[in-house]
Amino acid sequence: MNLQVHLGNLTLSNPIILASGTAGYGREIAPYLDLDRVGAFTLKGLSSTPWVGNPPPRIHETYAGIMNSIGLENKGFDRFFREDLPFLENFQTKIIANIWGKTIEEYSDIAKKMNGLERIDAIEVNVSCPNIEQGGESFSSNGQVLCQLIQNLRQKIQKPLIVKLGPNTDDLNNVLQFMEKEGVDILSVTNTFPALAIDVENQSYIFSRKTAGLSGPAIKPLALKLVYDVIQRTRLPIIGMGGIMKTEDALEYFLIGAQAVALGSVNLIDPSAAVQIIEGIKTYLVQKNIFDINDLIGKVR
Amino acid sequence: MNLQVHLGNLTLSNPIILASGTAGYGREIAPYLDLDRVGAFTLKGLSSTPWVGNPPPRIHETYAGIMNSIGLENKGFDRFFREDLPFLENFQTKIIANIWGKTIEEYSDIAKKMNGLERIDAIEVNVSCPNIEQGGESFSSNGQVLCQLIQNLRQKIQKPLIVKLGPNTDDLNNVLQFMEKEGVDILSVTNTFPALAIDVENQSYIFSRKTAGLSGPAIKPLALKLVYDVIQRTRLPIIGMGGIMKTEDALEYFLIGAQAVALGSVNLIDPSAAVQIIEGIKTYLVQKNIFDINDLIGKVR
Amino acid sequence: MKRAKIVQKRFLGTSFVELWLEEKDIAHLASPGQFVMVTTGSSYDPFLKRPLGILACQENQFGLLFEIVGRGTQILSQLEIGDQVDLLGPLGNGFSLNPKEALLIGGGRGFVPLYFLAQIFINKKVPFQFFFGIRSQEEKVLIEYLSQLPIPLVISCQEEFSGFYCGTVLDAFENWRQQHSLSKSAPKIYACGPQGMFQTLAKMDDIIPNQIEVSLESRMGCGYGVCLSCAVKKKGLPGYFHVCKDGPVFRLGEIEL
Amino acid sequence: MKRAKIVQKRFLGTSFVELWLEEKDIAHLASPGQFVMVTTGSSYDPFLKRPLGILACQENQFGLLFEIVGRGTQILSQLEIGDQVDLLGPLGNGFSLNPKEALLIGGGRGFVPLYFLAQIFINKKVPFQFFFGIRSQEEKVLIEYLSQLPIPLVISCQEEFSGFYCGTVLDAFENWRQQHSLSKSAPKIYACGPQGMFQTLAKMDDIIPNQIEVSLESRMGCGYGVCLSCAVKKKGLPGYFHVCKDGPVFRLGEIEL
Ligand SMILES: Cc1cc2nc3c(=O)[nH]c(=O)nc-3n(C[C@H](O)[C@H](O)[C@H](O)COP(=O)(O)OP(=O)(O)OC[C@H]3O[C@@H](n4cnc5c(N)ncnc54)[C@H](O)[C@@H]3O)c2cc1C
Ligand SMILES: Cc1cc2nc3c(=O)[nH]c(=O)nc-3n(C[C@H](O)[C@H](O)[C@H](O)COP(=O)(O)OP(=O)(O)OC[C@H]3O[C@@H](n4cnc5c(N)ncnc54)[C@H](O)[C@@H]3O)c2cc1C
Ligand SMILES: Cc1cc2nc3c(=O)[nH]c(=O)nc-3n(C[C@H](O)[C@H](O)[C@H](O)COP(=O)(O)O)c2cc1C
Ligand SMILES: Cc1cc2nc3c(=O)[nH]c(=O)nc-3n(C[C@H](O)[C@H](O)[C@H](O)COP(=O)(O)O)c2cc1C
Ligand code: FES
Ligand code: FES
Repeated sequence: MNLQVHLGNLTLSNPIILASGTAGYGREIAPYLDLDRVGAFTLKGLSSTPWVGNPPPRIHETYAGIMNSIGLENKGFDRFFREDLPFLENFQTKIIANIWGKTIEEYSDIAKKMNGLERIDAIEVNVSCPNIEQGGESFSSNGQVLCQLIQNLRQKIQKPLIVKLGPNTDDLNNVLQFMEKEGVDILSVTNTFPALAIDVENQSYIFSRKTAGLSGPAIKPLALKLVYDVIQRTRLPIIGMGGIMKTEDALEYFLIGAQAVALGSVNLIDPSAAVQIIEGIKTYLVQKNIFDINDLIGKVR
Repeated sequence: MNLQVHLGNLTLSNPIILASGTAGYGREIAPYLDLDRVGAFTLKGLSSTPWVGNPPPRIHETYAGIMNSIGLENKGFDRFFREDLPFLENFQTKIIANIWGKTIEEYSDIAKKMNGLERIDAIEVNVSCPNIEQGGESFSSNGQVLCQLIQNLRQKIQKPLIVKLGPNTDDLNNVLQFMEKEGVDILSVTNTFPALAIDVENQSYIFSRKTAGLSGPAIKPLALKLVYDVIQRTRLPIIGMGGIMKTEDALEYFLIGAQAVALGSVNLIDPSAAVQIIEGIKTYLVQKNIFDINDLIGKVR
Repeated sequence: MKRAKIVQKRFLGTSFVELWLEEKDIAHLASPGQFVMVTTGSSYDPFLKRPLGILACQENQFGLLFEIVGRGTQILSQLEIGDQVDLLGPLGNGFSLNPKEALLIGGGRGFVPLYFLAQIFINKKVPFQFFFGIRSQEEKVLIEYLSQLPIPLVISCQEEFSGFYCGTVLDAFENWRQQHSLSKSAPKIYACGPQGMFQTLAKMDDIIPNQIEVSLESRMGCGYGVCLSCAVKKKGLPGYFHVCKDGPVFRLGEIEL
Repeated sequence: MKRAKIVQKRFLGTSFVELWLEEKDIAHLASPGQFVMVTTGSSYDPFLKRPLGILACQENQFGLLFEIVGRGTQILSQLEIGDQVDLLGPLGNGFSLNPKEALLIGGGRGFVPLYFLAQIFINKKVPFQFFFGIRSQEEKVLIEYLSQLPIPLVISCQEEFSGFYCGTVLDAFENWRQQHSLSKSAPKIYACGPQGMFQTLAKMDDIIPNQIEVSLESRMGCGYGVCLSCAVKKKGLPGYFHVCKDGPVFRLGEIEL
């Protein structure tokens, strides 16, 4: 049976990836999951310098979902380099660095640093981050700025470049065209959905920043639709994600054409979910008499 | 205690409305719920002539949500007039007619008919309908067409005019401005979210039209965000809806500024939910020492 | 909405469960072919209630018998005696109850409404024959279950195993028809089973689809007529019936399968 | 992930539940102050696991004791003996276990990790005093529960009712301090309770917040350090600790309340 997939020049031993922000920097989840079993492991989003993130509460449970407002807290490149990178040298699994910045310059900076690390196999750019030069709106809310950012990063990054889109990308068609032209290698779809929650007891917003990102099972049918929409408009390979809990959820993404999928929120409630899903996919392929997972990808047209 | 709310020139005895498509034409839900207890009752979407709707399956369960592809099946105005209107004469509750068409002309037609009925208190225009003159895209996916439609209908409708938006309204800011200028009375936000589901067993789309509309608890944090976004941009009164299951959900909508809320999917699993929610709101107001529900509306800024 | 307490529970094999619930109104009003919508719990995942046919009624109690096929029925199978469930019902239109003579044809879990019907016919002394087919030995428990009723049973199984006719229930029915000359006023046929069974039945010789009553399954949102989810195509006419309101019992001739 | 079977269950009054679960590893490894993340069922609504402190361990079993405050704990309270739950643990860093002398201060359900600690101290023959405060008579069941241990207890209740000191647990503690001259090597203080209790404690006279160990609650996504939800502000430093990894036991002086 073949589970190997090629996303442009990035080859994964199987198409199950751990999504950024839901598996730490590796050490935290390693006691529960053999990292070499997954196709790739995405690091929690890193910026060049440490970032403290948002005040609590940072998480709120909704019907079959969670809203998070972690605010991109991270230890910064240097501490990652010292504290976590050595641990990651023990594994063969592909490692994707997820990066962000508050300015194009900050993005460039972390991109260059990550690009220089041998252990990092690909770089995923989170573009759903507040752009302080544009008054705090997300980079993805302005197609032109987004294209600028991507062009800039492509020059700095020789490793496979993954752009991670959110649900409200401005001017999506043009941005997709631009990315193909500039040589972006892979797209990740999708980041969390902007959402709101009110504390009715205290008559206030739950989160200090009012809105927060919705993820988990609740969003699956919406994320799947988004991935589908993007697939219709580009030939770039896609890592699909959003609400995957079980084998069947992952299969839905493959069937509409995602070359790989990432697991996010499910890791919070079951750190070994990835292995069960990989095993579930094997069982399904056997049942359906399919030898190569690539024959499944995009089968539903 | 006062639960009466005024949405422009439409006055409701309480701010709980039954959403279109989830309570039939009244007779179906009446055995389970005293229609005079709710602030208003919205009829299943009607067109001028009968419409058969989509082939089955028409409903699919997702994590804490449902996708529906009813395809706007309805008996048409004439049968409604004969079979259901007489029954509705037995009630005092406000009745909102939900209307749609495949062309502006079809919309006009049903609008005029509904406008002529004394028992109908307001007319809600569902603009998330396929526009056959524009190749089947929804009316709300083209801001200009949408404005045209609204202008046309405003001329035909003397009753309070409600426009029901979906999550992907094109050019929202301009459309909102236009609606204020044209004298739209109320907005309903939101219709279902476009979503996708795959049958992994049969390797096919679940629905014959591929996509279908997601509703229910899963969408609540997204719908609340959408209502919030619209409230920031208009002074029109708003009927908020999306995923309301319990009193607390309704209160979230009031607190961010919705003047009324509508219950949709919850009616499917509990036809008397509205009464429990109304009672729950009363209890909450007593606890919080609030005499008038209007003092709650928009309290969280 | 009604609240009923589970007063009896029993597994039949590993994939069928019989539950008895206490709810006076349903127990007194229900008629064979009608169903209830049962919640799967207080969570919103799964969200919808599940339609289940009524198996029998006794005093203030009614029975359900279901197959565990997915998440909802799995959760229902974990209910215990003493637990309470929310439900709506009795819903839909049942079978006609006054034939001169009747033939009941049930496939798998489709025997549930026919079991109820058979009890009524026993009481009313309507002569009838019950054809019951199972796919495999695993469903043998259903045969044992059905054998509790003092009725003439013709059993078939699609897997070969001792004692029973080997084939589909319609094969068995056809076989029986050839051996018995039907009375002049041909007996009324009632059927419930998988889609394929209805399709084959409609095409059999000497069958008048409009005289056959069938009980359909379909995906349901509400079960009481508001959501229009449960569409089944009308035969020879534009548009759809709605299984929960117009059915679940239809004449075989009026629906497109 | 671990799977544990419920082997004992008991309601304390109407809003507290004691559960005993069989899971060898947790029972053998857990230390006072550590916690487990427990699923509320197989549904995704509610979605997250719930953090609960470990009450005690015995052979292959460990105990939990929780207050029913919302949906998750409501569901957990419905678990029955024989049911299985998925969980992660033992998680976090517990209390230091080798003081010369100790004072334990618990408010409401906050007594749980201290109960475990007290048992260890009894075994290790560490002298200690246990201060326990409840808000109202309804929590009296907890006093009875705690009285099972052969320990010196000072009880307080914010509602007046016979026999106990009337006031907060810190009032009772202050009162006791004034009556007893503390030994030269002042006893180590361990505390667990609501936020307000910690805030007051930090401001009391002759208290060195950095020598007090407190066990915090916070909203948790994962409980094992990946999601960064459980942030609590560092005192005098930029940034946050993470309760699940850096705690839940902290020195009172290092956190902003
Ligand atoms: C009027 C009526 C009466 C019924 N009476 C009985 C009964 O007495 N005993 C009994 O065992 N079952 C009965 N059923 C069927 C029963 O409702 C379904 O098996 C049940 O809803 C499945 O729920 P689930 O969550 O376990 O399965 P799901 O996880 O929802 O689905 C499991 C599988 O069944 C398919 N499926 C689900 N619902 C339906 C449906 N309504 N129609 C066709 N395919 C479906 C799904 O696609 C999937 O492949 C009846 C159905 C109707 C409409
Ligand atoms: C390390 C740790 C150990 C704990 N040990 C125990 C224990 O031994 N016994 C016990 O009874 N409880 C303990 N708790 C608290 C327990 O986790 C919560 O009471 C529980 O998660 C609430 O879940 P729910 O679904 O019932 O409530 P929800 O419906 O989630 O919430 C009910 C109310 O509590 C608030 N809330 C929810 N979670 C938290 C939280 N983590 N912190 C503050 N407020 C919250 C909500 O805003 C709401 O007002 C512990 C918490 C932590 C972090
Ligand atoms: C707690 C949490 C933290 C996250 N942090 C990041 C992050 O640092 N960078 C990023 O690109 N996405 C981040 N995400 C988004 C996830 O990677 C993923 O895109 C999203 O959660 C949707 O997938 P899911 O529904 O499976 O969780 C985070 C999500 C969660 C729940
Ligand atoms: C089965 C079903 C049928 C619906 N039919 C209509 C309709 O005819 N017209 C309309 O404007 N909205 C229709 N809706 C949308 C609802 O009125 C409501 O806007 C949406 O379901 C969101 O609310 P909810 O999450 O509470 O269900 C329908 C929704 C459902 C679930
Ligand atoms: S199931 Fe809703 S109308 Fe039949
Ligand atoms: S709860 Fe996830 S990091 Fe602490």
